[in-house]
Amino acid sequence: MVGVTMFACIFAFLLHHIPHHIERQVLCLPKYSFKGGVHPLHSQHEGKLPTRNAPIRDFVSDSVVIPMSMHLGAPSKPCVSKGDHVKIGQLIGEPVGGLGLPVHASISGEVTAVEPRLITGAGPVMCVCIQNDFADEWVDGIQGYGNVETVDPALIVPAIKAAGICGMGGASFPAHVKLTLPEGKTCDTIILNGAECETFLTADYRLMIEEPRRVVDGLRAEMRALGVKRGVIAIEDNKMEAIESMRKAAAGREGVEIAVLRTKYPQGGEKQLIHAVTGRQVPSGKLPIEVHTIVTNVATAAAIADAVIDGKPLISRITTVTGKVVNPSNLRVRIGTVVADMIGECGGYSEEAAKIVMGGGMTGVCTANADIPIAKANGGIVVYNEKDAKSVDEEPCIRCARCVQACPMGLDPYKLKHLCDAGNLEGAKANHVMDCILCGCCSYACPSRRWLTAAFKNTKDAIAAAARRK
Amino acid sequence: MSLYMSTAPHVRSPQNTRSLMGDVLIALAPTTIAGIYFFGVSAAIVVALATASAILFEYLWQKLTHKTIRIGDLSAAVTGLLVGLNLPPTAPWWLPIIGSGLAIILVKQLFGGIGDNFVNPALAARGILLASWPVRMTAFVLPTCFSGADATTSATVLAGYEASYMDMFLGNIPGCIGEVCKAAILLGFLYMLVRGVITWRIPVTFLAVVFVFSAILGNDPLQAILCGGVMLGAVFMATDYTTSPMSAKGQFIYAAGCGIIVVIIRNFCNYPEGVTYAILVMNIVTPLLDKYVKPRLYGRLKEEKANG
Amino acid sequence: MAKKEKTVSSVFFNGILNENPTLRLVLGICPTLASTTSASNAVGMGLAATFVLVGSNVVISLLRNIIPDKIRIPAFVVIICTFVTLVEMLVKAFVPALYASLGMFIPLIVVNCIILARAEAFASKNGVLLSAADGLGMGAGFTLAITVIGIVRELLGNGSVFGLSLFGEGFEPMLLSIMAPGGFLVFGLVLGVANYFMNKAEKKKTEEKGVIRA
Amino acid sequence: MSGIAKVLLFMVNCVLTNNFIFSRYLGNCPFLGVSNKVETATGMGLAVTFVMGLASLFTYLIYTYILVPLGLSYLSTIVFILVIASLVQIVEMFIKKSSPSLYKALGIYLPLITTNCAVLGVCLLNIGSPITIGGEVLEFNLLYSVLNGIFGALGFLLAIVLMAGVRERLETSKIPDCLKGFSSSLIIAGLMSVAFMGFAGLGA
Repeated sequence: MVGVTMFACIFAFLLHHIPHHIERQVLCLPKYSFKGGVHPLHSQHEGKLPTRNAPIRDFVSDSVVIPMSMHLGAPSKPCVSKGDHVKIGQLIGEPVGGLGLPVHASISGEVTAVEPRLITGAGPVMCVCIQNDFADEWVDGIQGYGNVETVDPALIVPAIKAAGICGMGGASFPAHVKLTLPEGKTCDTIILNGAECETFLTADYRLMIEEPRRVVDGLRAEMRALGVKRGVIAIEDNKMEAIESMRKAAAGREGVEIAVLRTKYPQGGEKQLIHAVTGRQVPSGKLPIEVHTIVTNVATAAAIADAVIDGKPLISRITTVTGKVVNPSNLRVRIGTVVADMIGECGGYSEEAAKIVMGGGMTGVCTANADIPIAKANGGIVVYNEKDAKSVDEEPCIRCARCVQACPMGLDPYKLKHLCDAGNLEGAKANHVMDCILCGCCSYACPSRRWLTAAFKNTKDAIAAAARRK
Repeated sequence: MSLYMSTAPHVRSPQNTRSLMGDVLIALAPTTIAGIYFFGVSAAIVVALATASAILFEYLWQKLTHKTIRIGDLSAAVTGLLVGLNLPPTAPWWLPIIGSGLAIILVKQLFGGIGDNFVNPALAARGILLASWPVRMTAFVLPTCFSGADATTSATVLAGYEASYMDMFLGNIPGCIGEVCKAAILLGFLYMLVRGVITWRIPVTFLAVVFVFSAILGNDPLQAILCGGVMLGAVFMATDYTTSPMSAKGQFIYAAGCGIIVVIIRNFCNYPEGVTYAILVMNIVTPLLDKYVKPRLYGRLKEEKANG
Repeated sequence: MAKKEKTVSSVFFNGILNENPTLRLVLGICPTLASTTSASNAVGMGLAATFVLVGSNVVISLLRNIIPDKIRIPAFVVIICTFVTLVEMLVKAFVPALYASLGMFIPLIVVNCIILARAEAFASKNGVLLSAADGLGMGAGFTLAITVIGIVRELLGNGSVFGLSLFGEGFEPMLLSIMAPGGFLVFGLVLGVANYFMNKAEKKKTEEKGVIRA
Repeated sequence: MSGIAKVLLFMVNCVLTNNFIFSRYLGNCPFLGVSNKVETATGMGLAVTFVMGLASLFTYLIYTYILVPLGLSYLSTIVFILVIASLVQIVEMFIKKSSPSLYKALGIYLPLITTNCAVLGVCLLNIGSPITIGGEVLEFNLLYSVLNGIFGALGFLLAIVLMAGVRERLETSKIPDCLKGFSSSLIIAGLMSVAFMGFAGLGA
């Protein structure tokens, strides 16, 4: 009798603590997914709890610092100077080169400086600083096409370009370039990335719940621009509210469907997403268009809808501010808002900040201070305390194979790490280091706390630099 | 305000080497307790000596060679405990000490310490002990269960002792301290599965192959997996991270190889039991499996087909 | 640095210490493993190999100007083989117990790399006296090294040295030591210990040199 | 026991139980010297297999039909080594002419084989004492001599490839300085030999 009770207790305890990998295997129906991956911060609901139910809140700061380089491509050329008065939506940076994008004023007021400033992950970049006059005056001539279903498809991409839209999920690739098919390529599916698999971030989630129509309109605009018949909005299965909301908004829209993805990081990685939704694999070193697919973020789609319907340029975005702040929130901020102002809006630090990361826990970039501005692709700010920020010492690899099982690209991270540490660029290349998507799964999973992703990033940079020198 | 700067990722899994090894120790607890229950104080002494000396050897080696002292990662404790569980309860005091010494110094530290040994330390030590002191290593007795009775020498099930399936499952049979109680081993297996310490692949494949291959050769398949050290080996030894393959496919091949060799040794070789040697042989094959059996690379399907 | 003048004694001690064929050059692994199951076997193998080494070195040194360069290797092999056959017959006739325990490893002295290596590297380039000293030194180095290994293995595996029991009745020998794996393990460990001391000595030497230069 | 079963048992015995490296101490120089990389180890192993098969064939024929009738069996060592040396030469020339690609793969290993004691060893074993297979005493005849050569060499191939795999894996390990090189290789070989002891009695 005692034995039976003991067993029952043990089983009850175990059941209570069933980890995700078994739960997924045993309890879940098959859903769209990919091989590998991890469940970061699973026991803490991916760190999303504090902001999951925080509605989007508008925040307009006293001043903004608008970098001229917020997209992949040559920095734009400032076309205003100190002392000028600008209105919202006014062009302040002209596009340069093939991947160039225009930059617009996000508030109205006086230009206080045009000078180099530090921004996330890069050295000083030319920035236009504007002091807000709170007149909230839009520039003249803002004119949209009213409806995405009736607009002439040929006008859509130029409108997107004029609005200065780049990928808002983090990659910051100019959207109009993505939506221009290269010679001889065809596209049959556009996927909207609403997976938001990154830890801590809930900006896309709130967007899909509160403004689903913008997202669907954006998708339709993209589909019509390219004449694509199938549009898929892909959302992870832990975001049921968003799925419901998007389903409602998509009802009756031509060719739009919702794909429910298994919750797993990096489900929102472009290559993983394409594989999960279409079953196709993007060949190594190629772009998604190779497999007739284009992936854009849901926030990008919403911005596209604004550009096409109202003719509004990209001047604001939704950003999650969370971690050790008093009041974690999802803020709709103007592009160029300074991090410190946003943290202030969220009630300030709740503990002494030891690390501020732009982006989520898996791929975010550290900042040296809180005086840097929000760019078009920054979806989150996470503040860490001393305990969580402290970097840990590497221990010897115990060959537990967790990195191999976690790698969504099918690489051998443990082996690559040895090669990278030895500075063997050729060996690393031969073991496909260039295929690494720097998702961080291996580093996350490693029980010896080895800096795998960091080593791969350095090696990839070194190989790319060597290739440029040639 | 001075901020830490580091590259992504900024969050790490709660599992670390110490927690994993700690979980293995917890998973081994039922097995150890069952062994002590069946074989009495002498078994407790063997297990304690093996564990303590393994930790001591690791500490001394790292101290003498001026290396970081890593006994805190508990891997030495796991190795020592496994050495102890793989000994017969009648082992004299020096046998577990020599075993742990060989496991820690010869097999593990001489190749660079944790993660660098290419065969399972506990098993290699057992293999050496078995070859060196064959009589001592096979001096098995019937369980006494603290009844106060004198231990009666007996052969194991594989060497002719008759026992019911229930006795074999619960552990009421002669054998090594840790291998007799299958119920306890399965409990430990379940715990490790739930805690995500190991996957099911190696143990399940190992046991399934032994079951099927034994049946093909006309042995009693249920007895084949319930007697000897197969279950202890499949759950706790073959799953050793450092010496088992990395990829899922490699793990299946490795486990199947272990199973086949166990049955071959039991049926055709001099030794009545071959789990130790089977796992050691497959440990040696592991580097080749890691080299040639790899996970499929994303996005390289077409290219490989075109080239191949 | 100018090369030191070769003398008979320097050549002899070179074979024992700096270029010990077993512990420094790691040649002739098979006979080392096979003959070290006991100290006396090791001495027997060592003496047999020394005999062949000295004999072949002397003869090759004598004939070094006669043998054409192109066929020198086959010629060396034939000379070595002659001595090996001689040793084989001698051992068979006078020490049958040793012959039984070493078995085919006596004829296999032919392919012991030490002997061919010394013929090629030393005897074919030096005079008779030096070659004899080299053979003797190399042989002594080989014999010493394998005797040490033999003593360790016999001590562990049988509790005795040269057949003399050391630990008495209570000692339970570690049988593995005189089995096949034991050979590899003990040889590897002895080699490691030798390396440890040699590395230490070399480090000291270079440090001293550094002091002098400074 | 049927002939085929006996041959099969003999093969398994040659490869696993009486492995040249792990239980006979033959061929250790190339085993330790040419086992840095799996690819080169495979090349060496294949070259040895080729030569050992041929050498077993020729030396057995010469011994049985020339040396024994003439009463010259005491010359076996010298005759065998000459046969092996010339065989290696001929094989080298033959491969060079007939298959340049094979020569490229095996060429560099061939000269080394002359001093591989496994080759001379197998020839001496073939004229030596009988062995037990499947409970029956077996005198070496032509078939078993050649099989002994080929499968003994395949055992060598297995050992050297496994060794190379382990050594490649240990390249990044933190082996103490004084054990680097031959010393650690010997300890690896020792532990591998322990593992192979499990096959003791297989086929006997």
